[in-house]
Amino acid sequence: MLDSRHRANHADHALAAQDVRAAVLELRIPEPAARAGQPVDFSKLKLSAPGAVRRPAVAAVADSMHDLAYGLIRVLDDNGAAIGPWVPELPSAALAAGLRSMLRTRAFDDRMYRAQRQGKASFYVKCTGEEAIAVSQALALENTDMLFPSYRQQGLLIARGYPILKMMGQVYSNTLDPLKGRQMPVMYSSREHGFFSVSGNLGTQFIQAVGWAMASALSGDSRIAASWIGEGTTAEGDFHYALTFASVYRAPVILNVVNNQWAISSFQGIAGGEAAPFAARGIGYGLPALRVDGNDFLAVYAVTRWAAARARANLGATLIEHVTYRSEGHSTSDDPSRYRAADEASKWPLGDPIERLKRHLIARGEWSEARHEALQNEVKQEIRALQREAEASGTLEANTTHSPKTMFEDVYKDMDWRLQRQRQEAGF
Amino acid sequence: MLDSRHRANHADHALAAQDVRAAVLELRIPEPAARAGQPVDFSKLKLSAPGAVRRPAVAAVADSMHDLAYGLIRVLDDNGAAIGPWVPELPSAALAAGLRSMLRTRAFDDRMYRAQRQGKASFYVKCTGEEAIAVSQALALENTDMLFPSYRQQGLLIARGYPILKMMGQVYSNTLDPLKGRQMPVMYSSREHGFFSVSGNLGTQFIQAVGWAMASALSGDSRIAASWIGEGTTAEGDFHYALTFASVYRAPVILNVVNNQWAISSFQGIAGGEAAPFAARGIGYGLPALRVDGNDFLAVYAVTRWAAARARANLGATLIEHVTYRSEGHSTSDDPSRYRAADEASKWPLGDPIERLKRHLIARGEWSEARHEALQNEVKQEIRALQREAEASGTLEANTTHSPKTMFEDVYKDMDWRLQRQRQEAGF
Amino acid sequence: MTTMSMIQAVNSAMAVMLSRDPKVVVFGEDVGYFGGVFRATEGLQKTFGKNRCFDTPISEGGIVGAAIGMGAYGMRPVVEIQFADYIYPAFDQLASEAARIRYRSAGEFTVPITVRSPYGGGIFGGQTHSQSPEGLFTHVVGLKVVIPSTPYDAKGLLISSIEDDDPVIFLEPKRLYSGPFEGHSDGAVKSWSTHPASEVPEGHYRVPLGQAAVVREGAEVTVLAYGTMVHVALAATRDSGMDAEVIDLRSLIPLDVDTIVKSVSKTGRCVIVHEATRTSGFGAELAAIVQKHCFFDLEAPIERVTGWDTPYPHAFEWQYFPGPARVAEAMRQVAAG
Amino acid sequence: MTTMSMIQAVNSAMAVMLSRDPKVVVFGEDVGYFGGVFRATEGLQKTFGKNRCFDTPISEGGIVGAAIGMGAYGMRPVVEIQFADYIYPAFDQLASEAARIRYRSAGEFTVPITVRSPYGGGIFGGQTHSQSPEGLFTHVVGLKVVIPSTPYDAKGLLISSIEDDDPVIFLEPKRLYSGPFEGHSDGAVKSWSTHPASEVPEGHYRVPLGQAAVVREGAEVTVLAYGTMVHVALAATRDSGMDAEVIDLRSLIPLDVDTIVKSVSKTGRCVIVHEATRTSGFGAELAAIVQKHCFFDLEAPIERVTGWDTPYPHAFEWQYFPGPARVAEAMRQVAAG
Ligand SMILES: Cc1ncc(C[n+]2csc(CCOP(=O)(O)OP(=O)(O)O)c2C)c(N)n1
Ligand SMILES: Cc1ncc(C[n+]2csc(CCOP(=O)(O)OP(=O)(O)O)c2C)c(N)n1
Ligand SMILES: [Mg+2]
Ligand SMILES: [Mg+2]
Repeated sequence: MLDSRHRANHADHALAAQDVRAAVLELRIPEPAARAGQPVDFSKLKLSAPGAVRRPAVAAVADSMHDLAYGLIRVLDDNGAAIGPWVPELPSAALAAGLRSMLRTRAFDDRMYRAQRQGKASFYVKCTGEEAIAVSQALALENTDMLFPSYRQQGLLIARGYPILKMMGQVYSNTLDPLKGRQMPVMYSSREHGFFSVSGNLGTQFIQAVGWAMASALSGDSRIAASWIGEGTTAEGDFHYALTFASVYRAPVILNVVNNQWAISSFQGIAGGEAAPFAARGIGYGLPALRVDGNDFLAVYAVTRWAAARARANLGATLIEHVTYRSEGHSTSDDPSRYRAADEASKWPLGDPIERLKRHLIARGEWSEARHEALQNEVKQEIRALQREAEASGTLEANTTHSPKTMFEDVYKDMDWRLQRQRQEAGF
Repeated sequence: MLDSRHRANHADHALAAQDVRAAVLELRIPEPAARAGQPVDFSKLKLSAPGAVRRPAVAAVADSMHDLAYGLIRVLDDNGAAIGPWVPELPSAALAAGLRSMLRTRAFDDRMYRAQRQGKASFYVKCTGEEAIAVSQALALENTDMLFPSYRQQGLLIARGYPILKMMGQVYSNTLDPLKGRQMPVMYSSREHGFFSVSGNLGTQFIQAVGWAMASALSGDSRIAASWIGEGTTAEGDFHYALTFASVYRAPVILNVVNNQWAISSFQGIAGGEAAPFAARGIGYGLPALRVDGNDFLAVYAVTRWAAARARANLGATLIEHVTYRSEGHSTSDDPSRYRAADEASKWPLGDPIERLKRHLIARGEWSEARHEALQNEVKQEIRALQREAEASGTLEANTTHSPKTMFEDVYKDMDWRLQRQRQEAGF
Repeated sequence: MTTMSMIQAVNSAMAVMLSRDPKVVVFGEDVGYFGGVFRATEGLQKTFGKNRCFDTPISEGGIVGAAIGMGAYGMRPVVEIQFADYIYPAFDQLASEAARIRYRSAGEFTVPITVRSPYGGGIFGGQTHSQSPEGLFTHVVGLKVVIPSTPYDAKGLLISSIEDDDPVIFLEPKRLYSGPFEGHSDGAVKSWSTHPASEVPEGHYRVPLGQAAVVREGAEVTVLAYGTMVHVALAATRDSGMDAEVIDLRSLIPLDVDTIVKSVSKTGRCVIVHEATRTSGFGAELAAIVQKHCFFDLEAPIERVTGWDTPYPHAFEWQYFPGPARVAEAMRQVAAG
Repeated sequence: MTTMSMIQAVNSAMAVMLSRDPKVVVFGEDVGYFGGVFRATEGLQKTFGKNRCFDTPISEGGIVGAAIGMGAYGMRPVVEIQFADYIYPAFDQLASEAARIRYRSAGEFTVPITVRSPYGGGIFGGQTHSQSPEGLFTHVVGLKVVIPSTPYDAKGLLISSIEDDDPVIFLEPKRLYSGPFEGHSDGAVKSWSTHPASEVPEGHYRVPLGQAAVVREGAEVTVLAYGTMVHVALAATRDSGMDAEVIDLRSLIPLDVDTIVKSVSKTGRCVIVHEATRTSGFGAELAAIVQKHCFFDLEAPIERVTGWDTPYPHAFEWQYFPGPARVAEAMRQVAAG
């Protein structure tokens, strides 16, 4: 574990005098270690060895654990063994369920991506390489806890058992779409599954989750909230609002920053990830701040349970930075080969979350390559069958949507005269 | 110096098990230690002894000095002696000039406050008890450095030699008002004095200052920027934007948070000052973060020189929290006896900045009570004379303002047809 | 029935709703212990406890964002933005979120929040304590916009707003908090006590959203107004001696188009009055609607009397404020046209 | 002269200004190395260096706030907001600061910034990638609002905006980036190459702000439009066979009121077209102005053809979009009225 606070002041020699000044000022504009065509370089990425980071008591004061924002909580080692203080108690059945959900998520992403490429949907966003975060956290939380996700947490819905058919309906904007064709693909919503309507505006859900958690606490409820944003999105005001309100009111909420290294074409340094890890943002608000290996299913589970226990015990919010990697393009509108080294994904030092959980299960003696392959095939078949079923209800291209009449509904609870007349004008 | 990170995890015993949960959640709503009618209690205020906080080298890495966000940099002890590593090199003449500026600021505030009470101005804001911050920082910076203040930094203008007569003209909105009656009192602006137009909207200037500093660096200039906001204002998005941009681009800017304990009726805990000091916000962005005794003229000077040297050496921004106390009401529209203990100001443990600098100068053998009284009287006479002169050009009541015709100017560089016709319509 | 000023009526509406509905919660800057800089929430924390009425950080975006989350939980937050001029940091949460969540979730999640804020000039607040931003919010589909002009309406409309299942921007004319200001800047300050609409029931009642009030019937010209300008329009009517029909819109969205059209069809002449800057203010929408629906009845161009297209200047408050003289002049012009 | 698409013209304007004026600097989300998600800044970083064109954090409020500070320093920042739908977090910095600083400092400080942003629908972007927020900004005094409809105008207007000493909101119709889209959703995508206004000088030139263009002269009805809707209006004219006078406003603030009034006085009929939601859109202001200035010439009520008062629905893009059929229908109605 590297705690940068304990590093020597290695730059001290440079400027001891009080008033040394540069002849001219210069602006520093951050650059990633590698651009397209350059050799991959992850040497700046701060890692800790699996098992190396300590686990404070759930009720420890936030100011006693600043080091955790700079370390990296990891449980799985390279051989698939679970080691160290953060090893969670998780029965193999639960792990197997998690593995299945991750595989379903990945298979679903693959099919929808292809569908978009075939013109059947307008847009799609994969979460490839980041499946452990959503799936493991869904498992670590109660099903009644409320989730305020970004567009890259489809794994939450899948792990909570939301029908993939409906997700496909949403992607295709067809008659199966519960959102009646109103939203772009991937902007799911399910009140029943405690999954808040995904916004196309980055960051807004972070403070909303805090508000929800405040309401739960005000109501003497026992449910907590969780929210997810990308590392790029931390630069929005909503991030600051969320941390401030969460700190002031000790709101029962888990605030997750998914640091997948990229925000479209901008590397995490453009969001301020070079000067300090995103987890460290929590320190200044007096919040516990954990930095975790986001590709380590067990580590993600363990920190989430820890944070949830804290929240449920009226000890307030936790900020969690999940260190992961966006293996694919930002979305179907993106081509990452324009701005980053082509082999970055394959050289990502924290591996693939599915591979790593598989290896762990095998090491545990509960799984095998053969069973894994069988499961993978089963899941692919399932998703393919669902896709056929979904497409029978239409695709964007085939244009079998709800009646355009519905376009005028739900602007308000009741349609006002404007909308009524406009609907007439529109001829529906 | 108390570094809370090194405190024992005293709450650890409470919840060792992973999943302890409260039967019901509760929301915590912060309360100040004392309200009106209750005994003053500053026991929660974290102080360090004068001279106790270390002084890192100007070029030390930010992550090597997190402790400075939790300590309190102080130079002057109770006897007026200057002690410890932060004692600045400041000739007595400079200190005397500082003392004079503080006295002028206070006298000016007193006269304008009374003028408002007499109906001669619509509004006024005093900075009583906080004079050291603006005046000392003005002294510590170059006159060419650019200032982005809030409404409580009139001391900057006074210390830079801006004519108090003009300030009065602005307060009275009379013909002396350089802002042509357009702005409420105290919203000064002086390009010539490097003092940016004060906004009535809290916080906006913080990121603007960063932008100015970025421009200076982009231009290969040597001038740096500084900005001030109140602790209450740190909850705005602009605070976060400023810290983010300052960190990412290593902008040459000094970001000051004036923690005067109150934001109108809200104590600093409502802004999140209980869970962590405001200085600590800087840690998460990898910025040096200093907490300083804002009523200690020498300490404020020293930290400002330190931060300025850093900025000029292309080492980027510093966040400074000035711990002080708003001795009077928020503004002339406020009555603090409604919400806080009446004697809080007199019991403020860090004393009065003018008294403390006076004591230091006397201890240095450069000053005496008699000379102080004489100076005080001289300053009062000066301000009174200026006030008479200012009022000769009108007061709000007496309504001697610029022509209302000017109301239509400066909306754009050139008046468009709308404004021309509206001016006609208005009959000017 | 009791006599209330507008600020007391606003306070009473919140008190009534806090006691009737445990889901109602009130928060904002300085609204808790202190009771608000205009005293709108005075006594609420003491009566209902800190859990029902509390202070927030100075973070308008945070306040509205948190309220939206609470609304999704099932509460009915009533938040105060200290001055309407400070609502802009919350613009994204209002326009992109509050206004859109019902639609984008196909009704699964709703945002039953009320955002109260004092607006308008007349207190020498300069450009950052005097703005009238209602026009902006009327362009954001999904929001409702309500502006009362009397204590009675303020309470009844605020109760309706709090009970409404959609997000409501509730703008309070600060110049009317303590009396029915008619725009004569040199006149004595009137108090509400002698005004009939200061008779306010202590308990629960509603004034429905979307119903304008014809506050004066007349034949010569229709004057459309809301908030402070209703009183200015009445004063202008008196001062000019004209037989104007004065309509208090009360709610801008939803708009009572029928009452407007009926009146203008009758009078054939229309003056629109608001304090906001002219260009793209709500008066533009009213003019567009009136010219469309009453085209063949109109005998003169519709006139707008508004704040000038400049920021609200501190010292020239009364040269900026669209007072009775300007309104009367427009009425005469329209009647002659 | 060379042939440019609108996105190339926008790019060229920035390149010209970066090379002419060392004070010009370009920044925003993904605009640096990558060249912008719509490729508007492609190659600028490579040509002019990182100090002249760079990436920013995802923080629209921060971007505009920093630009204002740079403007106060003396630079001329040109910032990109990735989609106009994401401009709201910057609303406070735009409305309270950029728009006000010249006024409140009595001209001591100015904000010569240009905020570029793609707006409008037509790419199946749903409600958060399709909005047309221009109406909001036209209500904020102190801001200018410019919207081009051709490559030639885009470059000339953008250069004028960058050179302008006041803050300019420069909205780019994203549907026109690659071709003159006429609103026939099923037609083949046209390219700019055959359009006369794709002939664009490579160097510096200006199209002045505040001058509308009469893009088609006609006698039967005046159609006021801007951005994408100019092409839709022309298509509607062709489709309907009507002799319409089509006016491309080009800049909303300042507005070329003379050209508008002259035309409507001639035709006596007016249709206003925009993609933004109707209520309190800029069309309302146009209607208010036209009815006032052309009252005695108008022979039928002014019609507005606009986006519906709903969010932009993903799947019903073409039912929402005010296409040529709807515009033609309004033209016929107004002509018959
Ligand atoms: C307010 C706002 N600004 C900009 C965008 C455009 N945008 C969509 S995704 C994205 C990148 C987000 O990066 P990050 O937060 O790291 O999340 P990731 O995509 O990596 O999961 C941007 C800039 C937006 N949707 N909303
Ligand atoms: C955006 C915005 N919100 C609210 C206000 C109203 N307001 C003016 S001063 C103030 C308190 C500020 O407190 P603080 O930042 O601590 O500064 P201090 O007055 O103590 O110097 C408030 C809430 C405002 N001016 N701007
Ligand atoms: Mg990312
Ligand atoms: Mg304060």
